[in-house]
Amino acid sequence: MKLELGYIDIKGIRFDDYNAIEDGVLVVNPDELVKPVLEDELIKSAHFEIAAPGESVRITPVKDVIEPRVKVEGPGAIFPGMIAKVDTVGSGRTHVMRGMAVVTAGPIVGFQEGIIDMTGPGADYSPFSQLHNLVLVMEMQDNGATAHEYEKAARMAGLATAARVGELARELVPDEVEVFETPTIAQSYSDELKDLPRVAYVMMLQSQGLLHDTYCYGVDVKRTLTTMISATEVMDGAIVSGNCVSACDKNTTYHHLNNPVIQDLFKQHGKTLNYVGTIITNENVYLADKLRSSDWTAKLADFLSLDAAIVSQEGFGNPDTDLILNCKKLEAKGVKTVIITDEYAGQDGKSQSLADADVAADAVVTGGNANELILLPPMDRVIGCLDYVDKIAGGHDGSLRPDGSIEAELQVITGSTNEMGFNRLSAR
Amino acid sequence: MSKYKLVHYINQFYGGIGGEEKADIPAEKRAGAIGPGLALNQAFGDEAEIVSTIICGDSWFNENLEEAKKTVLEMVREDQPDVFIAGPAFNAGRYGVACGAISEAVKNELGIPVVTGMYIENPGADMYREKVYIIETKNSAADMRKAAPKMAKLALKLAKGEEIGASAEDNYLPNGIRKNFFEKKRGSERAVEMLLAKINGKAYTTEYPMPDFDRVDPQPAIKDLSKATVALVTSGGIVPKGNPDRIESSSATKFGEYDITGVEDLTAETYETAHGGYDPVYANQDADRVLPVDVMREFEREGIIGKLHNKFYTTTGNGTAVASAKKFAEEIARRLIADGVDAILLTST
Amino acid sequence: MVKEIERAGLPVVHMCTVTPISLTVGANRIIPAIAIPHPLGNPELSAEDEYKLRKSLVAKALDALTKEVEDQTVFE
Amino acid sequence: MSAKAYKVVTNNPLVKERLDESVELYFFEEDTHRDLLERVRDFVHKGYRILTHPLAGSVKPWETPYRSVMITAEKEDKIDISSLEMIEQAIFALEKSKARPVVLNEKVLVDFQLIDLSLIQSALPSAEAQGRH
Repeated sequence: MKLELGYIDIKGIRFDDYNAIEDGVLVVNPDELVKPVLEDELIKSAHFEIAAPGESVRITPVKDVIEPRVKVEGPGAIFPGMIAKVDTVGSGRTHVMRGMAVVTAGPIVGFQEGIIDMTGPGADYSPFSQLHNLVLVMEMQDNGATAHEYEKAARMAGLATAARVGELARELVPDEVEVFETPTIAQSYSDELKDLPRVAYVMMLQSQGLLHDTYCYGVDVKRTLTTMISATEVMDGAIVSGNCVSACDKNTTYHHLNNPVIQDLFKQHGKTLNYVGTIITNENVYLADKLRSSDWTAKLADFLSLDAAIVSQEGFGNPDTDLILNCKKLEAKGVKTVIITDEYAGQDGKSQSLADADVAADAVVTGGNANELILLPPMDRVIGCLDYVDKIAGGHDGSLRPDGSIEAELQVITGSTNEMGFNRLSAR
Repeated sequence: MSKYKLVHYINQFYGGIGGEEKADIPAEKRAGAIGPGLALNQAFGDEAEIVSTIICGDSWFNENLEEAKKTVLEMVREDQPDVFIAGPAFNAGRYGVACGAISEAVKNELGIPVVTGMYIENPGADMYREKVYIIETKNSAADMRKAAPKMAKLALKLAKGEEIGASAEDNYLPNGIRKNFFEKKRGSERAVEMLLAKINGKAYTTEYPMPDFDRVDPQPAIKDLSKATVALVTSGGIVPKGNPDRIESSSATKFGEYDITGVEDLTAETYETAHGGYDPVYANQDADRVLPVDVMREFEREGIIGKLHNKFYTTTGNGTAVASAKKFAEEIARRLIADGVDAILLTST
Repeated sequence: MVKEIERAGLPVVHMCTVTPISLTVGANRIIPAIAIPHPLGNPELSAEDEYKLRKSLVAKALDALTKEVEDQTVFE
Repeated sequence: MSAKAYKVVTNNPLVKERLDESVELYFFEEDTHRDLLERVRDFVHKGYRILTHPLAGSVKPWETPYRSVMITAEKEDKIDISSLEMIEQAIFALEKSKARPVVLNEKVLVDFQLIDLSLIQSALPSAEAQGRH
């Protein structure tokens, strides 16, 4: 599959009474953009705010981060199966509004995490601190609907808003164009590729229940067997996050759209390695599911005649078991494997980092210790609400100090210890 | 601004006194920097200097450990340095152990920050890496040119009271404390590079080494059991009733050592378990179910074993949580050997 | 713990209910025990039979200490 | 209807409320999270196998007071090693951080109950589809 990504660089966002992209600045009419969001009867109130890099702004509690994209050529539309009809995406041309994101914020559950600071020490840890953020703050009706329904309403509102914003880039001339082409099995044995080591990416997706699920073409991933997807489909929004907890190491929709492992494997494709495919596998609660899914990972690796693989994780706890199972079974097939994870080594860094371990996991990349403490100074403006900061994971007694500063573990910061290797943060 | 003051510890060889034949010379102190200290001084620039150098024979240090530590500590105390620096010892085993031991003593007893340096396979590295900062060097003195700036950099940070970075940043051997830092490249790029190295059979370093799965060779069998002293050790948490040492049920900070002289049988009235890792009902009814003192006494009377050691040792670690038990085990083993025990019967739940 | 004591120079016989864990922690002489909460006993037996059971297990363990082993060995 | 091959050990009142009719429960209302895991461990020591992982995937174990774990209905003669390792790892993980929500008001508690319910519910279709092994 061949996909062209045309990047439209966004250097700022402002409100006005019309919608456009002017000289790299996104202009939006917030009243107009919020209307369709409010059509969902579960959403009591919603409004937009803007946060730019370097501003003294704290966004919390963050649910999802989404990059606006629009499909300009080729079948399907962005976020198929979720807000567009099911149709195979991943070919043709897609425009990307680079440098910005739609951030959804607002409480879904009472202990929700997720802080993005636009300046100060916290800004070093979230990749979203460097983006121009259009924040959609939502408050849910108190009408007895379940948290699951709220999560879905918030998820859909975010995706639909990002798609609407993305439409503004449809007719623009990109600042840069990049082409990605995934090989078929036959093409992976072409003269240029056949002598290079065959490498696949194994992407683990959180699939644990209605508030921490991932969707692929609209299907709940916990109901799937391990399967394959074209990396370009992922770039077109085939995979979206339905996860509203675990701020530091959940993969937001933005992470999926900009999957760094996919990007870095493409950079080496045809040079030092042969990136033959992408395998997606789930992280279920039921142990037999874990065994089956990891068996399937190894089987697909076999089908692809892999020499090597990179496995990325999402979350901590029982997914450590999936990670180790995948690694062990791949290595047992002779597939040289590198895994990407993060650590929970305690605030003092002395505890064992993972909940599972095996000698086969001899090549590990870490996104850092999520338990390490950080002091976040007060910000001039808070988008969302601080009510929840004292309750978020990684906060503790007295987290929120009278002056508005927060002492907490890194796990409160959205995307801080990402397990796709999105960040430079590491630990030793 | 005045310079930070350092005291440097080196062995007889690097002190220019002589090789193995001079390894028994006692510690002596000289003013200023000598040998490797000159390279360190150069790396310090204007910020710090070595005010005195302690030269000590490796054999003398290791064979007179307590006296040697006392002597050297006194020499260091006189100069009140901002930082104490030892070695680097490269791959010299006894020198490495001495550097580790004296650095630990200076740190703990004088409260002065310390830096040493050695090769990762130096026996001193495993013994002291979790106790003091050990700069990783190559296995020969040819690495001094590269090692000196690394040791100097960390020493200066310690002198200034600056925060020490992760092991990979400040070049010390991993000390069991995970610490965050920012790499130059993002994780995915590091993963691809690591994968290519692994594919091509090149060296790479995992960012998170899995817990230790190493093995140890079996000790030879006991030739004559009827002459052997056998000790009981348990990870099942058996303690005298009331848990006099208050051993924690999990994540314990200590182990128990209890005298069983004259004890023939463990009963519900006298012993119990402090272990939090299993249902304690059965062990509390009869602790012999975990620590078989009753049958061991019978074997002792029958002459099957020479003697049941008069102390037993107990810990409360879970079967799979081995890391925490390591330090306890080293100390328990030291005491058992000192008491002339020949073999161990270790029970786990 | 087994490993560290053996490393220090003393032969150790490990009586352990879950032998795979004993193998993982590096024991070289291993005697399978009865159950986790009562490795050297069985509360369902009479006191006398339970004592006999324990005695036979410990005898097996002591015997293992007199056997040379090359590698990790489970004495069934 | 034949008896099910699994049971759920829980301290979550919402699980009791929602699943009591359809699933066999061991409900321990007074248990802390740790008590509950230790109870599961004791089941494992007796020869029961764990069917769902005792750690959650997103909610960190030290944050929530609730946990539900599915185990086999029948015990076996031998101890299942992977169950044992998992439960010990889970108990160990519980102690890694003390960072937990300070304000455990009704709303937060109910949400934690909900997450735990959601986790165990996500395993039910798999458990139902699976035979007795």
